[in-house]
Amino acid sequence: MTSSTVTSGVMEASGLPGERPVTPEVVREHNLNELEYGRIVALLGRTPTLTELGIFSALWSEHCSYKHSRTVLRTFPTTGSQVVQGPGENAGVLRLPDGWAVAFKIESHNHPSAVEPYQGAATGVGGILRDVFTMGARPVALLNSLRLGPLESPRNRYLFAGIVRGVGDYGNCVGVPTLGGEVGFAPGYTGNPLVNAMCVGLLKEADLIRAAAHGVGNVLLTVGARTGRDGIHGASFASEELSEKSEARRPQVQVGDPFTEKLLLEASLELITSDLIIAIQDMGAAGLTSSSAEMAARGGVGVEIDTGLVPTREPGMTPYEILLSESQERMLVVSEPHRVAEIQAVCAKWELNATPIGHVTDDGIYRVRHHGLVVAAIPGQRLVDDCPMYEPTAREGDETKALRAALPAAAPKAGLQDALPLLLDAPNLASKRWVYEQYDSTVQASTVLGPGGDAGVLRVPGTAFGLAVTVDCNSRLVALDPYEGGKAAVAEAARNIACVGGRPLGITDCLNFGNPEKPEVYFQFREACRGIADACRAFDTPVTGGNVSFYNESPTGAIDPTPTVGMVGLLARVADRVPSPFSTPGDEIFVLGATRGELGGSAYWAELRDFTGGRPARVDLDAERRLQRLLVEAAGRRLLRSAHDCSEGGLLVTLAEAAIGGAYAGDGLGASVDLTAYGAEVPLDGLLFGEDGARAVVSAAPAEARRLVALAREHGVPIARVGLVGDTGGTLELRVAGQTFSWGIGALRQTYFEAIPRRMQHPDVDRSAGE
Amino acid sequence: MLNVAVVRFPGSNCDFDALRAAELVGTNAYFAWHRDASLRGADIVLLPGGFSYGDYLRSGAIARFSPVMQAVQRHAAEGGPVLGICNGFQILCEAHLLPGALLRNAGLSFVSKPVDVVVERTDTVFTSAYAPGSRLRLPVAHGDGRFVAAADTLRMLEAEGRVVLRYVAATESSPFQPNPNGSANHIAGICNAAGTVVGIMPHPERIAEGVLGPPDGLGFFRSLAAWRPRASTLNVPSR
Amino acid sequence: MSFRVHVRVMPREGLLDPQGQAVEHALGALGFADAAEVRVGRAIELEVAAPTRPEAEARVREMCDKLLANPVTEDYLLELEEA
Amino acid sequence: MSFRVHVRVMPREGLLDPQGQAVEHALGALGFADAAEVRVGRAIELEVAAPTRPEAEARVREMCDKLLANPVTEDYLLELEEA
Ligand SMILES: Nc1ncnc2c1ncn2[C@@H]1O[C@H](COP(=O)(O)OP(=O)(O)O)[C@@H](O)[C@H]1O
Ligand SMILES: [Mg+2]
Repeated sequence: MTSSTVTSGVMEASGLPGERPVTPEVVREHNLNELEYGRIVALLGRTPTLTELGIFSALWSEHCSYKHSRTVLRTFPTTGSQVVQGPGENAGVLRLPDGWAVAFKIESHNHPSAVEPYQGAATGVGGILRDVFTMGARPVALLNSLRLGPLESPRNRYLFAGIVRGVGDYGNCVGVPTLGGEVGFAPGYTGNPLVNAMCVGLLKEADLIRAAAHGVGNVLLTVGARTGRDGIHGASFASEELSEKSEARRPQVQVGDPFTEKLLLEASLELITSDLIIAIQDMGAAGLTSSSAEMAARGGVGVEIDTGLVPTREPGMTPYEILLSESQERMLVVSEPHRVAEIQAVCAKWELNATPIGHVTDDGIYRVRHHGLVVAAIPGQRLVDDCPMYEPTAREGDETKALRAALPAAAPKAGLQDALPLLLDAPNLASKRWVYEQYDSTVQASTVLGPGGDAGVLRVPGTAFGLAVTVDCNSRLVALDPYEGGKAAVAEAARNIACVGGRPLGITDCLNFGNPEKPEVYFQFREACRGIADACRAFDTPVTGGNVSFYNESPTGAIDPTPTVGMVGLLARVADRVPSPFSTPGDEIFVLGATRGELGGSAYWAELRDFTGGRPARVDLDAERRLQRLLVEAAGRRLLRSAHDCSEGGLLVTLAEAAIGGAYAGDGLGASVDLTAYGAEVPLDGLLFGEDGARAVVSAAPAEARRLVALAREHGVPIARVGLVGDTGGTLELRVAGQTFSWGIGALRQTYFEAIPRRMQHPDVDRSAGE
Repeated sequence: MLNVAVVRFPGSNCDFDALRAAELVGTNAYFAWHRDASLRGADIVLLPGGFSYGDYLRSGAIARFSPVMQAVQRHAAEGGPVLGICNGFQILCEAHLLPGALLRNAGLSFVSKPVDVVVERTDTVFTSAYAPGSRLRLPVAHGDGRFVAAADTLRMLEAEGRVVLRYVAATESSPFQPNPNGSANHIAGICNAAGTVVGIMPHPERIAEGVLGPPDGLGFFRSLAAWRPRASTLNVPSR
Repeated sequence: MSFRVHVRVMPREGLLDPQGQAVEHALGALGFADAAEVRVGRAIELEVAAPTRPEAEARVREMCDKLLANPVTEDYLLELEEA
Repeated sequence: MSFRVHVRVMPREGLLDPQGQAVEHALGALGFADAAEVRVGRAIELEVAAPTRPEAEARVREMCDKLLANPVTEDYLLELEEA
């Protein structure tokens, strides 16, 4: 059998001459199991052609079908008066004042970044930008969440350097400021780094456009870069001509071209705001196939495209390759036929091609021709919807249970005096200035608070309000207790937003896990999602979209479960924003919230007692919500001069970070703090390093202190005055349990800001070592 | 009202920022497209930051040849003021409207942060609103900001007082490297002999409004708004 | 003995080379329509000490594989001359 | 006739070449202490159509002078082969 021409009316399709026949082996190579393949044959009433098999394998992949996650994702709260667009589109959209709306989304690019850190990370940023501007929104902020193996390994340093450079170069060139992010290091990410990129865009609600094809006879156009053979995963069997030698040379790596992206951005927004098009979608994962099939399914129509019309970078590309290519910087657009010339004119202005490649049909069939020959004909809705869904067994691993019940065995490496500098030198806690200095954070001239604080804040020109953005996840907590860890990720994000004065509005999530077919991984996934859902309900921050990344495993095992939460918040008046470092000598320092001294899963145990275990603090959602409301109201009344939430590292690290000052302050202010009364009943290590939630360290002008205390009481938030902000170049002085500690601010700053650069002095040295 | 043309190349990304800052000080600011042969009667030209033509090959190398740059060359030759910011500075050097070149930062990484600069020359079209010796804190964001020039060119620039901005440490005791990119003589910006063409690496347009922080950059725009063309050229379209 | 080595590190065939495209486009606009297939890579020059030419070459290949070229996205070419 | 041209654009001698220094340092750290005088520039490959070799070379020189190299900071070198 060299080709399969099957007669079944509208669903007739034939293979290309000479292409590989569809055998059980070929089916397996496409990652389709027997159940799935059986369903395909039943649905078509015949054997699929090779092209069709490629299409199914793409759309029924985990990435496109969410087959292992959909049942769990359905439990997320997704509605609320602020929601304009929930999950299901390229990005979620929330309502803002004055007719404005915010579109935002997060996505992973983990595997490509493991193979080629620079291009992998860069194209990750490119993809998420497109997801946002296809909604008609202008990207105004980027964030990124990174996870790597420890920096002691040269390979990890190489990956870290390449990833950061890739993230930076792409966003810098397109001209979107990076306003925040996070970086974490743990052994589980060696060989499997995580790169999650988030984009936030602004639009007028009236300009929102959705990616649904309509109107029989309307035209499909590709816009942007030509299609090459990039990133056609597992496509080795697609073409018989392919020799082993050429296979070895075939680049699997997608190369990003941020310059073309910038043109695509401007052209797309111009097409959308001038009402020239009906729908637009980025050709992301699984390229043309998924964009065309999903747009058709959303509109409940059929489409017919001819891959022979798609502009390619190389001659002789097969329909299989054209459909599955993941070449970057491409869009699929639907328009009325009489608009095509105008669309082409707009694109030409931006130096881009727009090429008609097909049209909308009324028979509901997803039909692909190649120079006329029908190579695929599949019922469109079923192609998108009929992938089997799985709900694997979930069982908590015994190891996790044991770890949670355990206590550290080793004595602390250092006493309290040395513990603080040791913690500030730990890459997980140290300043990430080395990272965010490589990202343009001020382009667009709207950055009110850049990276380095609790959340980024931007103004919207012509309005009074502002947006706060953050991305957070403490994977150590999720690993030890997925449910509480999921809650904690949302709580920390909301706390960060509230600290700068923003009211949390909604989230997007990037769920990075191992192989879901392993019961202990699926347990982590299900429980973390339950935690996220409960927290989002409590805070009224619906989930507007997100991304699932499974199979993050390397020979040494699965990654720590990492459900990253990206959150957007609203400041009614952007001028009320609150920075995180202390700002004025003589201000009074307060701790908001109660401390029980929960050391389970703490950085202190990990860094000073070599122990990653214990039971993480239970997240008190009610206390978190009260704290958030207090912070937002206090900011609005201008009662706060600084606010910094307590998270990894605990109270002492939070105090130290506030005292150290911002990344570009000449010097920090220091502080003198007395915790004798505040923590009388709590063991010293728990008081200083416990990671209880629902806490923040704030400072206020002495004249405002009384009002702040009263407001905290009103909100039912414990408040304790613990000290005074010091003078430039001073010390951090701490009195507690009858002892006095003192640290020079200059030395703490040095430790905190130089920890990562010191380790990254020669980052590019060896890309292979330690593999 | 002064006409201020903000040139947009494909890949410009500080175009809106420059336009907004120019509008803020009450000028009639508008975009000129890279394919335009005319500046539509511009009194002043701004070349904004970004990655013109992707900054492929060398920053500014391709932009220099765009049609609009022929018009900018004429405008400059006739004594018309031009301010190049970041990528605009790189383009001015490539176009030989300013001497020297901007090479990859000495640290080899893109650098985005606030820097402290001192205004050394205040009789240019773009710095007249500052007091001599003013210290400003302005953001930089660039990968290619290391100013280099032949030794005699550098000497000439210094001798003629053509260094407009120079990186300095915030305080005498500041632990920070004042120079973010390894520029020769800590040069952050220079001008032509007449003080009409100015190129700077920092971004004053990003810090020209109080809501974003102390508006140290506003003076560049106040200066240009206060500039008056010679009577003979006032409101005579250049082409 | 000492050798002067020229290494050319070029983007792999089939891989998108946006820089090459931009340069080709710019050359065309400048009236150099006779230039085609432009690709842009890195040129690295170095001196290496080795007893023989083959040993020098082997040594530089090792440098390329380990550091100078990225095997996932780049190919390289060597030229040696006695210094 | 068609020629395949290799252009090497290198930083002017005497000019600080931080990239070359970084590579040299990295090579040293990897145990390649035998590498010295490392400099990093750009390699450009293109095809040019011209009736004769000298004409092709003249044409590419023009491209270099105008666009491919910056005379303030860079020197270039050509190699042509018949394509
Ligand atoms: N990858 C990154 N990209 C941009 N900014 C980052 C990155 N990592 C950290 N930052 C900045 O540093 C700040 C502090 O980081 P972190 O200590 O993780 O914050 P928090 O614990 O408040 O979430 C972040 O809020 C962010 O502004
Ligand atoms: Mg925080």
